[in-house]
Amino acid sequence: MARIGILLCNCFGEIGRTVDLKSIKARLEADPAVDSVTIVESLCLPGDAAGAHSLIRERGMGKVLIGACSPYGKMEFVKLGLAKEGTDVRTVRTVDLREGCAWVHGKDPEGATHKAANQLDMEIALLQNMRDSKDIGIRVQQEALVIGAGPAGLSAACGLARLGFKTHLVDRGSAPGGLLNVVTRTYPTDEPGPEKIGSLIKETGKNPLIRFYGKTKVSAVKGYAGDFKVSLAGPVGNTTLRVGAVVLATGARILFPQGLFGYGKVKNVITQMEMERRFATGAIGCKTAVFVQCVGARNAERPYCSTICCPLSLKNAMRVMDENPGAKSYVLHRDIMTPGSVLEAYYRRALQKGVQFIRFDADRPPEVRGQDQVSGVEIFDTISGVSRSIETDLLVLSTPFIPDPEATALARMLNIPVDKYGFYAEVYPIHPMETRNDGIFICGTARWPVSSDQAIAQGEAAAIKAAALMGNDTVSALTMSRVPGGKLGHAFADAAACTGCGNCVAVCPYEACRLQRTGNRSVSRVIKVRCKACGSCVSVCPNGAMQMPEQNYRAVGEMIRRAFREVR
Amino acid sequence: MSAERGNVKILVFACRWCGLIGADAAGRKRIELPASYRVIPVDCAGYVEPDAVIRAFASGATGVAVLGCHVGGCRFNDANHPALKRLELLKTLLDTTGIGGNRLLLGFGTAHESHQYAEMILAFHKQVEGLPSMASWMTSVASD
Amino acid sequence: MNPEFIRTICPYCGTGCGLVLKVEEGRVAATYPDRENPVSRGSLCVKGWVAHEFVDHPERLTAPLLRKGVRFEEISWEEAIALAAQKLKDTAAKYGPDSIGGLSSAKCTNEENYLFQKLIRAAFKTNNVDHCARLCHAATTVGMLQTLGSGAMTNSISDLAGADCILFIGSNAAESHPVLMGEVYKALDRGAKMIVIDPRETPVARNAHKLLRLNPGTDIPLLAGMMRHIVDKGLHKTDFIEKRMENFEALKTFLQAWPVEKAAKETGIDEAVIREVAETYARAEYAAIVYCMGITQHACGAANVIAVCDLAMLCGHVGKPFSGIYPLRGQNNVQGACDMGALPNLYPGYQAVTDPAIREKFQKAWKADLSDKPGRTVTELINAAGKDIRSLYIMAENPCVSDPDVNHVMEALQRLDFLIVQDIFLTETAKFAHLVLPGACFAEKTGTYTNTERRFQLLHKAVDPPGKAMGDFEILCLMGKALGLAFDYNSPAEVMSEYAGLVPAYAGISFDRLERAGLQWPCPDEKHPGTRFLHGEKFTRGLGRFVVPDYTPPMEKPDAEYPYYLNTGRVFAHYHTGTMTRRSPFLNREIEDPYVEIHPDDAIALGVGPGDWIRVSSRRGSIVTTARITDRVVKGSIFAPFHFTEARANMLTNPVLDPACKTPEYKVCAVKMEKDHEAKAR
Amino acid sequence: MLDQVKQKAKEILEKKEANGILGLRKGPFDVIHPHVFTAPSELDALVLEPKWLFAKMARAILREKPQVWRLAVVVRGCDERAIVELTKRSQIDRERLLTVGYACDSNQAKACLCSRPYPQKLDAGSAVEGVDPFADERVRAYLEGDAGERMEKWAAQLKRCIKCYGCRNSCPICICEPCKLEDDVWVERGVVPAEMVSFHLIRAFHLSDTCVACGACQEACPVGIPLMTLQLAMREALRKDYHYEAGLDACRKSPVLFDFEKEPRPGQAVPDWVDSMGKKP
Repeated sequence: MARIGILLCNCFGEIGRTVDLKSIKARLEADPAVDSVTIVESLCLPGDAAGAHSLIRERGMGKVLIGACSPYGKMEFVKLGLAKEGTDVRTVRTVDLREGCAWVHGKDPEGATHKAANQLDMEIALLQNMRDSKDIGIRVQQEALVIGAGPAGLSAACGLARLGFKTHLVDRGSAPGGLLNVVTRTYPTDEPGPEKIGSLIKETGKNPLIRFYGKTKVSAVKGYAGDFKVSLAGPVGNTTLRVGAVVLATGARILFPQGLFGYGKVKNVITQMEMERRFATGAIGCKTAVFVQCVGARNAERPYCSTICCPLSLKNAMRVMDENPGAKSYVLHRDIMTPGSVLEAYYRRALQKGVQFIRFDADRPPEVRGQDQVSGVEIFDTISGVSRSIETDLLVLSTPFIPDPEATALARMLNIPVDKYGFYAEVYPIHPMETRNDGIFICGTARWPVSSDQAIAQGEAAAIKAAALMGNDTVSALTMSRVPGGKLGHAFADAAACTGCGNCVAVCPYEACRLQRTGNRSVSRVIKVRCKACGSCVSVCPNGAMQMPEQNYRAVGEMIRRAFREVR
Repeated sequence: MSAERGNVKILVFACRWCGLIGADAAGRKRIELPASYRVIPVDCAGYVEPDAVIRAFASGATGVAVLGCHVGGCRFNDANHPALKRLELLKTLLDTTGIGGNRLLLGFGTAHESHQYAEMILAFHKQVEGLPSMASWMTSVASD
Repeated sequence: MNPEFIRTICPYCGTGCGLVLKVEEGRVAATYPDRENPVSRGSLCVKGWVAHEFVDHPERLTAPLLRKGVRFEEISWEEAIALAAQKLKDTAAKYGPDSIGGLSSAKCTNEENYLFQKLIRAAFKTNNVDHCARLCHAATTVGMLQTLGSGAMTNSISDLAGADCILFIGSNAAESHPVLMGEVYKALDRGAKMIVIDPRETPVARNAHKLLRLNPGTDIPLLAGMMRHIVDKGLHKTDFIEKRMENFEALKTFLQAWPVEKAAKETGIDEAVIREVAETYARAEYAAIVYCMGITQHACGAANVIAVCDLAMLCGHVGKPFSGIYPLRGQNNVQGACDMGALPNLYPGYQAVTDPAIREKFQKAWKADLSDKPGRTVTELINAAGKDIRSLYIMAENPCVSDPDVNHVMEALQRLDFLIVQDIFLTETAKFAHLVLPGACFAEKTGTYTNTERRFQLLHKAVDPPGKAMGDFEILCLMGKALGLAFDYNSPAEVMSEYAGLVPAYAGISFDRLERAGLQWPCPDEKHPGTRFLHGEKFTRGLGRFVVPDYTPPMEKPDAEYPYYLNTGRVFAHYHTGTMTRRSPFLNREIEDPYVEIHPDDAIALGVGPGDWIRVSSRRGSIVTTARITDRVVKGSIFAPFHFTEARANMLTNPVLDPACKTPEYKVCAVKMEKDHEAKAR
Repeated sequence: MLDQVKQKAKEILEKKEANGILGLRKGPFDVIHPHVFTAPSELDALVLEPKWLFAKMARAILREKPQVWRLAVVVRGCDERAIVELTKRSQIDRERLLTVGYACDSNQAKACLCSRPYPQKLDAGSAVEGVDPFADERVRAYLEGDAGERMEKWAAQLKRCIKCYGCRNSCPICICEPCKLEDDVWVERGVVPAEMVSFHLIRAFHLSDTCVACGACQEACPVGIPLMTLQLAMREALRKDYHYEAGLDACRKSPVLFDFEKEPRPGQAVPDWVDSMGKKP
């Protein structure tokens, strides 16, 4: 067995001042498993790495143990240095002698020394027993699937296509465009919706790498990052694809305010979408338009702000005034949400244009007058503190985005979590486009209500992420991890020992364990790509059949035994 | 019945996303702690096998601490939930046998700051100090 | 095809636990505890649980083997039997009957033992038949015959549960008779006091209220001191002594020589403790003494036993339930082998060969002319091998591992004209044989074992012996016929009825009464329910007799050259010479390597760490073994299990014999140790 | 009751619902042993006593028989629960196994301190009231009182262990091969009493969420260690925290295998941080 070389860093006395490195050197060299112990002044200065590497090579150290500062100190850096020099850092382990011993036990040199010796001794046991996980490479399919052809989906698809990946764009509607198809004018530029994404739609038509599937739904997704097997059900029948990455741009629905503010009973009480359709069919004649914000939003049931309704109302309020000279627009709001310089300027423009803003309280909402036809609203203005009554012949309700049940069902199929409202949840704030399930990316309103511009931006972001995955034609299972420096390894089930109890299958947070029937019994199998090396399966395996080779139970057991022993 | 005083041996399983960071920070701040504990870094509290905790007690540890992330904040998609459940069940067993669940410290999301880590170790050290000796459970130790 | 389930008895220690063997396609697939067995009541020790593992071991002997130079050749049974008979006849003719010797076996059934001793005695007119009881409980037989009149355990195992005070002397029952400890713990849970006298802190000792770690071989001083204190305090049962005992004065005078102070000095145990223990034992209403090899395997073993008996009788703790004296039999049928007269001085049922009337009875029954002079014991047979003893017939014994100073044994065996070994494996002893006869193991025979509480228990044949191997019963019948004896028995049951007719104490015992619960002898007639405890109305010898134990200190004491005491014994996972357990994967994994227990201080002095290989040597030999560092042995003495053929503790032991019973002093000898560096490479 | 069982078994064989009935049989020399009855005529030899758990044996039989072969097992409450646990661990294919359940009498229940002395599917006899183990003073003696004393009490018991592995061998649920108790990483080999902390706690904890409280371990223990008492508190904790009891529902796996979303603690909020010493961060 490869013998272990040990480097002890004195850190210019920071360690040696408290920890008696010489006595530790003497003690450790008595261990037959140890090749040599070398005390150095530093490891992190220019040239140190080269020195250490040449030492390692000339002594022919099979495995290297470094006693220096904590992993959060310079160690990662030192390892990088060694790697550059050509040392195989997978067999290099480090022990924290500075933060963990010298500094935290500064007043107890003896205790610190004993602890340091034990910690090194434990790590020796680990090095002796550690095995390497067999890594596997997955052929990455050089095609991508984008679900949803709204602004986000379109930009994702185009983004991928521009990067040279064949992209399958699926939508349940017959044509691409999504909600923007019905928006004749978009804020803040007032350019018509279809035009805004027109270029993207054109591109999807032109670019041979993009294939659009209209009136099509995803019926099944199997496999894992780099190699998903997707089945589509569409007018042309069922298709199956193999793709490397999946981008979810399934969008959202807009709340239907049934029963609110007389909607459905009283004529001319409409939603923003109906408003857009009216614009589309031509100008709408009305003397006064009253917009009510936050209908069914920012309440107990839906505490969130849908972010687009305020600009939307500004836009339509101004448009009413443009198209009907002399007409008035009122926006009844709880707070006007126009973040960013552009939207704030847009708000000022509306003010100058004479759009009137009246703030009301959630517990004193406006009341609608009129039996079959809306005639006006009563509203208590919280700013002036007086009740006002406004004559109007059009009442527009701003309702929020809500998750699309179909999208939520899709999430369940793909084993990705949704937040408490039903929008797709990112795996971690610092990985906004990624999901728990590697190779599946999210963007647009499906993950959070956003404006079309943001949706487009996110679509491109998702495209880049997907491209990064598909960038190389094989990916190693070991790098399939968000853990910096790759994951520890991946779990390995010893088929001979496995009793097939299924504990690992139940506990695995990534559905990486599967029970496989072999003859008259079933044994566990690990899908290496999915495994993130959290070790849950190891700790529930009743007889140690499931192991993490890099830190297997023999190693841990021996570490525990050595934790407090007198190092002879 | 003698107490563990002077025989405190604490084995710390520290999740590298939480406990280990705390340990590191405590060191940087030069907080002085009793040198009565040893640390085994793990990638996730979910990796800590109850059997390993038991093995630690069998090998002479008088206290075991498992330091993991917030229950909601596991880097491994809530792998620390079942870990917590298991270890709490183990506490029950330790209590049954009189060894005492209070020899097993569970710190999930409570040791990622230097002072928190220091407080934890210190308080646990004191707590273990006061516990009755486990000598009678050690097969290798003579009883009389 | 459904498996069969066969009830039988465990082949290991003398407790006699009940097994149920699961038999599938003619092989024993598993062992279950027998819930109906009155002794073990559905539990077993680790050896019992895997008792089936060695049965179909590939190394089992499957055909008679004849030595050709250095190798063995398979021969037919006809040849083998004819040859064996011829060789023995020749030897007898050439050197006289007493040049033949036989070692019977405590592993074989009562019937086989009866046949074996009958064969030797009737065919050759010699009493040179003995077995390994000589190495364990001969001292008991001798000692207890003098004091009580019977060498058997006075009470039943179940009685232990009712005792108020249990005194263990030199017994590590927790490892060598594990299941029996259950009864002891029942007593403890009832509040009984448990006192252990042992130099070593054995697993038994760890459960004791008091542990007396006396200097090796100083049992008599300790017991004397206790008795002295009891008499001084007037705690002895006067009425009992008057009514049932004799020779009390002699004991009293003897005790004058042993004031407690002196005892304390000799034994190294605190006076107060001796006094306390003595009183606890004397004051208890029911008190039992459990003893084992720690008492018997000494140069003064018989005297030790006598001292134990004296103590028990002094306090009247004999002849009633829940009390008495428990010499724990080591082998599953060592009791039976003694009962069946596999002893050089006794016929079946402890009837002296020197008694003309008795010899007359046996001559008539066996239609043969029998020798009147006691034969040689195991140790004497071996010593005389190649000299007065020219041919030896060994049935299922392994002196090359079990006897003291095995180097000497091996030389002796090589000097023999003809050596027949009958066994189930090619044991260390069999390797020296001229003729090897393949016998059968416990699972392959019908018959009876008698456990340590005198209980006849029934074995049922579960499977056939491997290959051409044959049941020892059948082999003996063939041998008998070949030697011109009327050995035409159809079944062991017939043999039993024969000896039941010759021994009054077994008169009422027959196979059909033994199913399930068995019977404890004495059982004088068919109606008799068996005897739970002996010496109830009167002692077997009439009056109980106080005998004066004469104390001889250990023959070999540590000195400058050999500074450590060596103590030998058993471990829980292995059994005797390891013939069976070392071939049982489960047990052998539990303890793979030989080891000695060394005190931490000594270890440091020697620079030896746990698991290091060390060389242990005595004046007789040396072994290489591993070190276990533990404070269960006292500083200056070490403990070595004797199961390991690669490191036979009996290479070291001292062959000095107790003059009275010829039992060797296994428990004490002087050794030295050094770290073994070349062995480290292994 | 015996006749009811025989009747039911007979029907099963005649209706060909199963190819064999696993039960106890009074064999030659009155040895009572497990037996697979394949012909109704055999069933006269069927007996119910003594208590014998078949779960493990049923598993072995089903494994060696062809897939089409079906087995019916004569079970008491604990045995049925054991079978459920093995089914959960995909050791037994429930499609191929049916049970003939019969109730234990009150004496048996008392002897086992059994809280459910009857199977859920009761075919013979009438269920009797269960026993509350915690009411028994022999149990309470080991669960109540000062921790230090309790530690000594248990030590005194476990010190008696002769490492016969009987507790494991007789457990209807221990099926691991190899077993951690034989592995020197976990339990030092070759010493008695068996390493007390590791041997007994590992054994006990492996059964924490699986033990069906049949008491087989305790019955097999030669030195009378109250092994079942070790499990009771953990069983109770699971019942309290998660309304979970081993051996009742083959479709519900142990709650300790899942996060708080899938297996919440009814009536208890999920803590966002944990400090078992009770101090806030």
